[in-house]
Amino acid sequence: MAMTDAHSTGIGSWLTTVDHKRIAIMYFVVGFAFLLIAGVEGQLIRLQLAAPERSFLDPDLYNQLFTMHGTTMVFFAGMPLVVAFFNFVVPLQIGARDVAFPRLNAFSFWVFLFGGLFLYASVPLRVMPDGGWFAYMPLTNAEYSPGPGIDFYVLSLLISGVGSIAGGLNFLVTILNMRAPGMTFMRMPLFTWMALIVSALILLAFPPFTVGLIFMLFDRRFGTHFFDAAAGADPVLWQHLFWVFGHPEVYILILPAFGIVSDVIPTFSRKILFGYPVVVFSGVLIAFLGFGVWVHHMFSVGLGPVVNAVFGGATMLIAIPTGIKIFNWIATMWGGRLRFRTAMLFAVGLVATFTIGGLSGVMHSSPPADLQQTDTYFVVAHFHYVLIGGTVFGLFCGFYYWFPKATGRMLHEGLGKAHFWLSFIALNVTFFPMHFSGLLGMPRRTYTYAEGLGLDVFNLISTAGAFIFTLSFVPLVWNLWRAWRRGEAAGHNPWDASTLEWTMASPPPHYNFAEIPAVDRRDPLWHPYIEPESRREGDEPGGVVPRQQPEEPPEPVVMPNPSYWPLVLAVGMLLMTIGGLGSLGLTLFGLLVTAVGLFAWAFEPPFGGGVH
Amino acid sequence: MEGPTSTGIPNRKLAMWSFIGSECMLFGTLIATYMIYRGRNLVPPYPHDLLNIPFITVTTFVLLMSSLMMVLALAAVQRNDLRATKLWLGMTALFGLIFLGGQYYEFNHFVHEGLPLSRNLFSSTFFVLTGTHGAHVAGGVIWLSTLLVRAVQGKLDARHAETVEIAGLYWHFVDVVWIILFTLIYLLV
Amino acid sequence: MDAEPYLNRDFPETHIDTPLRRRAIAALVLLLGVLISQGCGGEYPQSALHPSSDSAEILDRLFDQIFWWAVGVFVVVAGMLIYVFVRFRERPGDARPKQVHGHLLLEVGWTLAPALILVAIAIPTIRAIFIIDRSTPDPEALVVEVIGKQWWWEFRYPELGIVTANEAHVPLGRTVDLRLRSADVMHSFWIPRLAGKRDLVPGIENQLWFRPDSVGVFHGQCAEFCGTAHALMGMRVIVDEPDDFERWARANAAPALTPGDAEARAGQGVFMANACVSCHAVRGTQAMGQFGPDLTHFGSRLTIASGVLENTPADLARWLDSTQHVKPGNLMPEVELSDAQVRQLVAYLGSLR
Amino acid sequence: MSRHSAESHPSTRLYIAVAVILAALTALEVMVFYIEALAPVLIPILLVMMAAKFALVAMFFMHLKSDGPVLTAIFAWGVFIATAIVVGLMAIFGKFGA
Repeated sequence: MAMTDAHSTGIGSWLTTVDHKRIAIMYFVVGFAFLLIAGVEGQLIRLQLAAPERSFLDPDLYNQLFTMHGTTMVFFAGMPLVVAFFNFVVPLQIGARDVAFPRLNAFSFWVFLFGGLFLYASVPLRVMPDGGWFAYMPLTNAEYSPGPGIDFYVLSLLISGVGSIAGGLNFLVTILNMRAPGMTFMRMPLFTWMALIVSALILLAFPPFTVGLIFMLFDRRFGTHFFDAAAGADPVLWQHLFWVFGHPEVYILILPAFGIVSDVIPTFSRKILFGYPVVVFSGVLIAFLGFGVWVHHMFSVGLGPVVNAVFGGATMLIAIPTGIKIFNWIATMWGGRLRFRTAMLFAVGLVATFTIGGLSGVMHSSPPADLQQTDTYFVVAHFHYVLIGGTVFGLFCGFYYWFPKATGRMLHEGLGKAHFWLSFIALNVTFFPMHFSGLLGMPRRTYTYAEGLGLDVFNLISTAGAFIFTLSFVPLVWNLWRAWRRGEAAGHNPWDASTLEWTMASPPPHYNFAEIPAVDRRDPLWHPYIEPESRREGDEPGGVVPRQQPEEPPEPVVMPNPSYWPLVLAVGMLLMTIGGLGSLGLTLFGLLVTAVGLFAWAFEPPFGGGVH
Repeated sequence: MEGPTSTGIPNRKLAMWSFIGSECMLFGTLIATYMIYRGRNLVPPYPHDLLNIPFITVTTFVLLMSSLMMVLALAAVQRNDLRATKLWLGMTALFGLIFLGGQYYEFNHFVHEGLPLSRNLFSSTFFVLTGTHGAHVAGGVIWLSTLLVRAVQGKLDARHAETVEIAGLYWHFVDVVWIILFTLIYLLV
Repeated sequence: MDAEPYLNRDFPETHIDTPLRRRAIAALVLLLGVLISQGCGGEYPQSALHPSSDSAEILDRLFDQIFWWAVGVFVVVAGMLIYVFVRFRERPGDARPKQVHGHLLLEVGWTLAPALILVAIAIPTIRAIFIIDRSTPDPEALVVEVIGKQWWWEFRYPELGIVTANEAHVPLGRTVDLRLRSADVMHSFWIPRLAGKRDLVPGIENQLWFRPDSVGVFHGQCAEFCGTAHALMGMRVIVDEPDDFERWARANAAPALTPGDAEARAGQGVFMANACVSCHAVRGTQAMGQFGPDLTHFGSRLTIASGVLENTPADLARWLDSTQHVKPGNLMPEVELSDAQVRQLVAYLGSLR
Repeated sequence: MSRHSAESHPSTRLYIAVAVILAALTALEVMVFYIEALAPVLIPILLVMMAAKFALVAMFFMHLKSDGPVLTAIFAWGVFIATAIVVGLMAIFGKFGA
């Protein structure tokens, strides 16, 4: 019964799947759709700003668009795409058959999806939130934002936050507990390492945001006074809670990209990662410091010289581990045999553009200098260099790298390179001029700007760049279509890479590993190439590493059962969320559904049926 | 598939501890808010007008003792003593219920004394902080009750000791949080 | 879509990247040239790079220092990257490269070097923080209260008894000590050429100071998103010669002038008979509304509606006619007025010099 | 660590001892609260006792003492970051001194 489930491809099999690879595909498809939607929103913003004093968008619509653009990119495009890679790659890299909690994994996906759909339900209803993704109080309280728009923001982020925390929990346990025999921490691939760090970040960063959102919801709905200056509260507290979460969130988005690049650069340089332990620990350090720098988003609030000096200093410290990573990547390439496949181009593109974003970051780590930069287009330039030049390039890098593994088909190199160069040019054409427009006096979140401020040319160039961005998706989509129609077969290890996911067929069988591999070194697939003198202590020179997985499992494999209950649970939470807009009855009904789903889940046998 | 794990710690137990780590941040943020706003309340009633320390000491004691019941239940199930398991699980849930009853009484009393949720800064921070804790206790009581039902049905024995242990971890954590709240809210007014 | 036929061809793997890269580099160089030539010339009334006060000068000098460090680091990194690309590109027949695990000295080096650069940045930073982030030490400073409101600025001079909106006059060479408050949501006060930003936070009084070093009209605007008309929450700070400032202060401390000509007098009647008075104050008349800008000396201002329009009779008529069109979302209701009434109001408001 | 050693399980006595200490500490906390003379040092005394109770429950009831370093590390990490955020926020809001 369950055996057929594992192989069937009907709609029911997708609704009940607990296979991390299928969940990864769903995360990817939905995240990519949201990326496109948010990209269109960004394109509309650029159209409005192409020239001064345009009236293409009215101010309310503009404010809604930039709110939706930011919120969607961070929570419904960036994070799910990151999690898609966690899902697909991590179990394969550590030699596991699935994640630690397959049903919880499905649940995470469904609540994320429902959170996104709920947010976008505000579009046809024409009540999109308009307080910015940062939603500063008191502008977002019931007095200044009376409609339901902000409630859509609050509730959708609350529900999708539940999915994020569940996902963080899942991957933390998966990586700590599900590693193949011999896969010690210091033998884990870098992407897995960064996934581990990011999981911990998610677990620690989301609760403060959840609490802030609950305060906001209560202030709006139940008349509490968490951010009410008239009652003695300080609305700045919202900013603290938001950025205590918001800054680690930046690292949640960037560290996985660092991890991807740290796996890709060695592969296409044919050289093991330079300074592996240093790269790992610099990632840990970045994550740790990430909790101590949130005030650098608030230097203009007026918290006093001591607070600003402390947080400015802490922020500068982050430049050190970040720089270490960049130098180690360059050192990895140094002396290598560089193959400029598309994935490698995106990896190198990341190193170049992230450096620019990092350096402008250093510029506003200095609180006085930041007073001229914060809330201007200079900052917009900075974080787009970081989030596109870093996160998005990293994700594309991973996409081109693991696509053959996931689908069994090769992508076309020419189209891939066209995609890279178009997006690389677009990034720089769109966002480089914003450094100038920002410093010359253009604040963020303004739907228009006056003539005569000298900002016209920069904005026009930025808008032109945005068009190139849109164009850059043409070769990507073309490439996907082409791969689907007539992509060449990928084989087990098309890039001659060094980690475990390349030991099996592409796409991997649903049980991943016919035989759980034993690992006795880093880069196990390369050990014949690694000269004895560069082997590390503990590496056995003649150690046996399975080069290729057998066709069929020699012993029966027990796989987790598919289940409807994660979906039911998520539906229950969605109903509660919708009820949060003002229907207590619906909330209670949703609670009931959630409870039913939870009990049924708890008493359903997770394993047993699916023997392969 | 639940074979030996890399760390030797069962998956679910590791997950519960990680969740508890995450919950530290949740309560930490709530506590930080309460502490920041302490003494900033502008509208009466004020904390010292209402907080009844002898009463809350009693319910605190009850919750502390429920933690003892919980470890005894775990010890019982580990040695497959089902009678004791049922007894101690039942006692734990009962003590949890008594604590919740005390909290219900306290909230009700406050509202009657003119402190509904939306009254002032104190009511906002107090009710949301202690209410979040109370919701955790309520969830724990439901969880323990299902375990109790399983035990009565005879479906809970030493093989399920891990399940009881994980519920226990959650329960003790909720207790630990109350240890902090009791001191910070009631004794440091 | 016109890229399609071009992309439709099946390229051999290395075909596309060389010419395209060269073109890309050429485009970038061209772009940089345009940008730099743009950034250095021209008129930028709201620029952070053209400081006109001691305070803005400190920020600009600090930015310059950090900027050049950043450029230096970028040149090093980019140089290494380019060298690596050219030198270590795989060529047919290459053997596997020598595998290197790491190099302690190098790691220490590229940890210490950035750390030293950061120290070089941190020292002037901290020095600047303890100048900028404190209240002004100058006891002679001119105190101006700034109250941010959706979506305009109120300026009060407690020592001089002046209340005005969206335009503050200050004397050349004297420190200005701003006390910033908000009447509703978060705003941020930003006159780039005079000072860095400082937020206006409900329930808190913030401070900001600067001593202007040249005469002129300086543009600024709200820099913290504050709702619908956030983009149109502009302001001007006019730095006068001390004598001119004295004259302005004397005139603005006085109650409103009684209009001389008949049209303006009629306009006063319209003003007093309509909803205007419930929001606007004209000192010396029965108009004492507090919600909107004080109009006592409206005629002496340069702009209307916090910098949206020039203060000309034609623009003022436009504003009175269709406020919601000129500044969508603003809180001044559109009052039904006949053309004649608009003309009279324009005359009246223009006479309030 | 025999699981079948019936009633007088050694751990049972340990648990009861811990519970007695917890109860005593709670009583002590409330007493201290009512003793006027201790008012100036009330805060540190209460915080120390709170931390002691916290540690007792975590170490013995939650078995961190015997369960090994991984779980302790995970928990300690959460407690550390949370405490740092609480203290940091309180400091920013001027809750210490001033």
